[in-house]
Amino acid sequence: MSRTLKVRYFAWVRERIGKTDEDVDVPDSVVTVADLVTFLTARGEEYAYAFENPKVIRAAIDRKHVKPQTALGQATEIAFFPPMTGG
Amino acid sequence: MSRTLKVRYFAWVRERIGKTDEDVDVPDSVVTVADLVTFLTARGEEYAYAFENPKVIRAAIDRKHVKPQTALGQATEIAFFPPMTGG
Amino acid sequence: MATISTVRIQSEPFDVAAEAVKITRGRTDAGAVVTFTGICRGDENGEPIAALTLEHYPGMAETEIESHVAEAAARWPLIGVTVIHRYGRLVPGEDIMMVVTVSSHRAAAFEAADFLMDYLKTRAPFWKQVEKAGATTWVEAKAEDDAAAERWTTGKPEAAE
Amino acid sequence: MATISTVRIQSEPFDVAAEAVKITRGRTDAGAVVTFTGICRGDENGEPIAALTLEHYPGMAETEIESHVAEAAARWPLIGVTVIHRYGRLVPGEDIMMVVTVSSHRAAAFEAADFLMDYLKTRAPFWKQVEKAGATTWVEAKAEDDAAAERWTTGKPEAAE
Repeated sequence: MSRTLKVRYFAWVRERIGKTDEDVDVPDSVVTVADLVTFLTARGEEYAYAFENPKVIRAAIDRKHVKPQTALGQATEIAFFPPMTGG
Repeated sequence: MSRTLKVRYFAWVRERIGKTDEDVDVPDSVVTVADLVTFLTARGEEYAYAFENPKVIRAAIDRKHVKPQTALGQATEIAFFPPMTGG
Repeated sequence: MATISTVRIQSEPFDVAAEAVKITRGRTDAGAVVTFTGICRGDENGEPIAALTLEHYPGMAETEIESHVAEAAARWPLIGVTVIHRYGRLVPGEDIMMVVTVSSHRAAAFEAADFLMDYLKTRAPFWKQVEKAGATTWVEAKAEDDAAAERWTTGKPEAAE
Repeated sequence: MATISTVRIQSEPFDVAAEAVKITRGRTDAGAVVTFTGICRGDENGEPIAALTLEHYPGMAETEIESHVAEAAARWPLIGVTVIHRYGRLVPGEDIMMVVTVSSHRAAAFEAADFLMDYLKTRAPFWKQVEKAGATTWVEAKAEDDAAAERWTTGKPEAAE
């Protein structure tokens, strides 16, 4: 079983992965945000590079900040990005 | 012996005295700012009214704030006014 | 007090004076208007900057800034607040962002602007890229700015009590 | 740092945005512009105001404000400061005075503007007359404003160290 999640990337996470966003088939074994990072990391070198230091990666589900241990739940969109720096 | 001093009035001191400024012949017995207030107070009711509460009167000699005990010295201009209130 | 609040994220330049007038026009309860404009500087730590590129998360950025504007409006008696933040490539001398706060009294306008500025310059949902001598690098979050922003996390300001 | 400073006392209206541009135009070291505009309100303690009349001591007022501007420039690293204060009769909604501070960083611009505002609104060499319901009264110095101004008399601000 799996479902499709829209995943968006910003700043250097976007640059390293080489995409602004993509639809990802996420297996049911992926429960939390941290699980998704692990799952994505296994997809290829560009993902491994983007997520090489998970501590500095921030995530938002449906445009709200979430923690690594947050469950994906009914999310339709998840975004990964570095800490925000302001204007 | 006396000398002439330009005396200026502002705000309600000006209103009570009814003049913006005047040249006053000041006798040599008037040494300090406080002496001048006493001297002016004796000139008439309007002066007595303006200076009825000397504590709230502020003075400047040649455009610098001075205290009641300051000597008039070589002053050419002295001003009396209420405490400043800002804009 | 109902606060007139506006948040916009745009690539186009803005007119801070016109934004202030939109709040104050035709009313006589506004006694204090504070504006802050953040400008792209031509150097950083002594090194010349060619440009700054700001990226944001459309939809999320507006919502986040709006929630901080709502917090300012709850803390201080404000007549109006406007925040405009630009994105895209900006060269030195160009405006980056602005805050306008309008209140009856100066303390509320000042403190609310300071609070919003600290947030916008440190934790607002933007990522900044700097072009220097041909190389382009992402700006990292500054600890110094975070400390300024943290002043606001404890207690309530006097003006709100 | 040489600070561009301007002090004007005038009866005519001013244009705060134009004054800010006079400082920042053509330079790329300005990162933060703070403006404060004080506006004549339509009421005081719930009573409607018809007008405010400001009187000053020509010559002395400019010198006093200039000395406070010089103090701000000594305390904070400012690129420019402009203070304009109006005199004469002003009706509700009209601008009374303005401060613009420009610096490389926001803390200096903010703190210097706050410092100058506290001075200008409390101890600047002006006397204020209020017209209410036909009666005209002189405004007395406020203890509350004095307390705000006194914040600046002890120690040096962080930004100056």
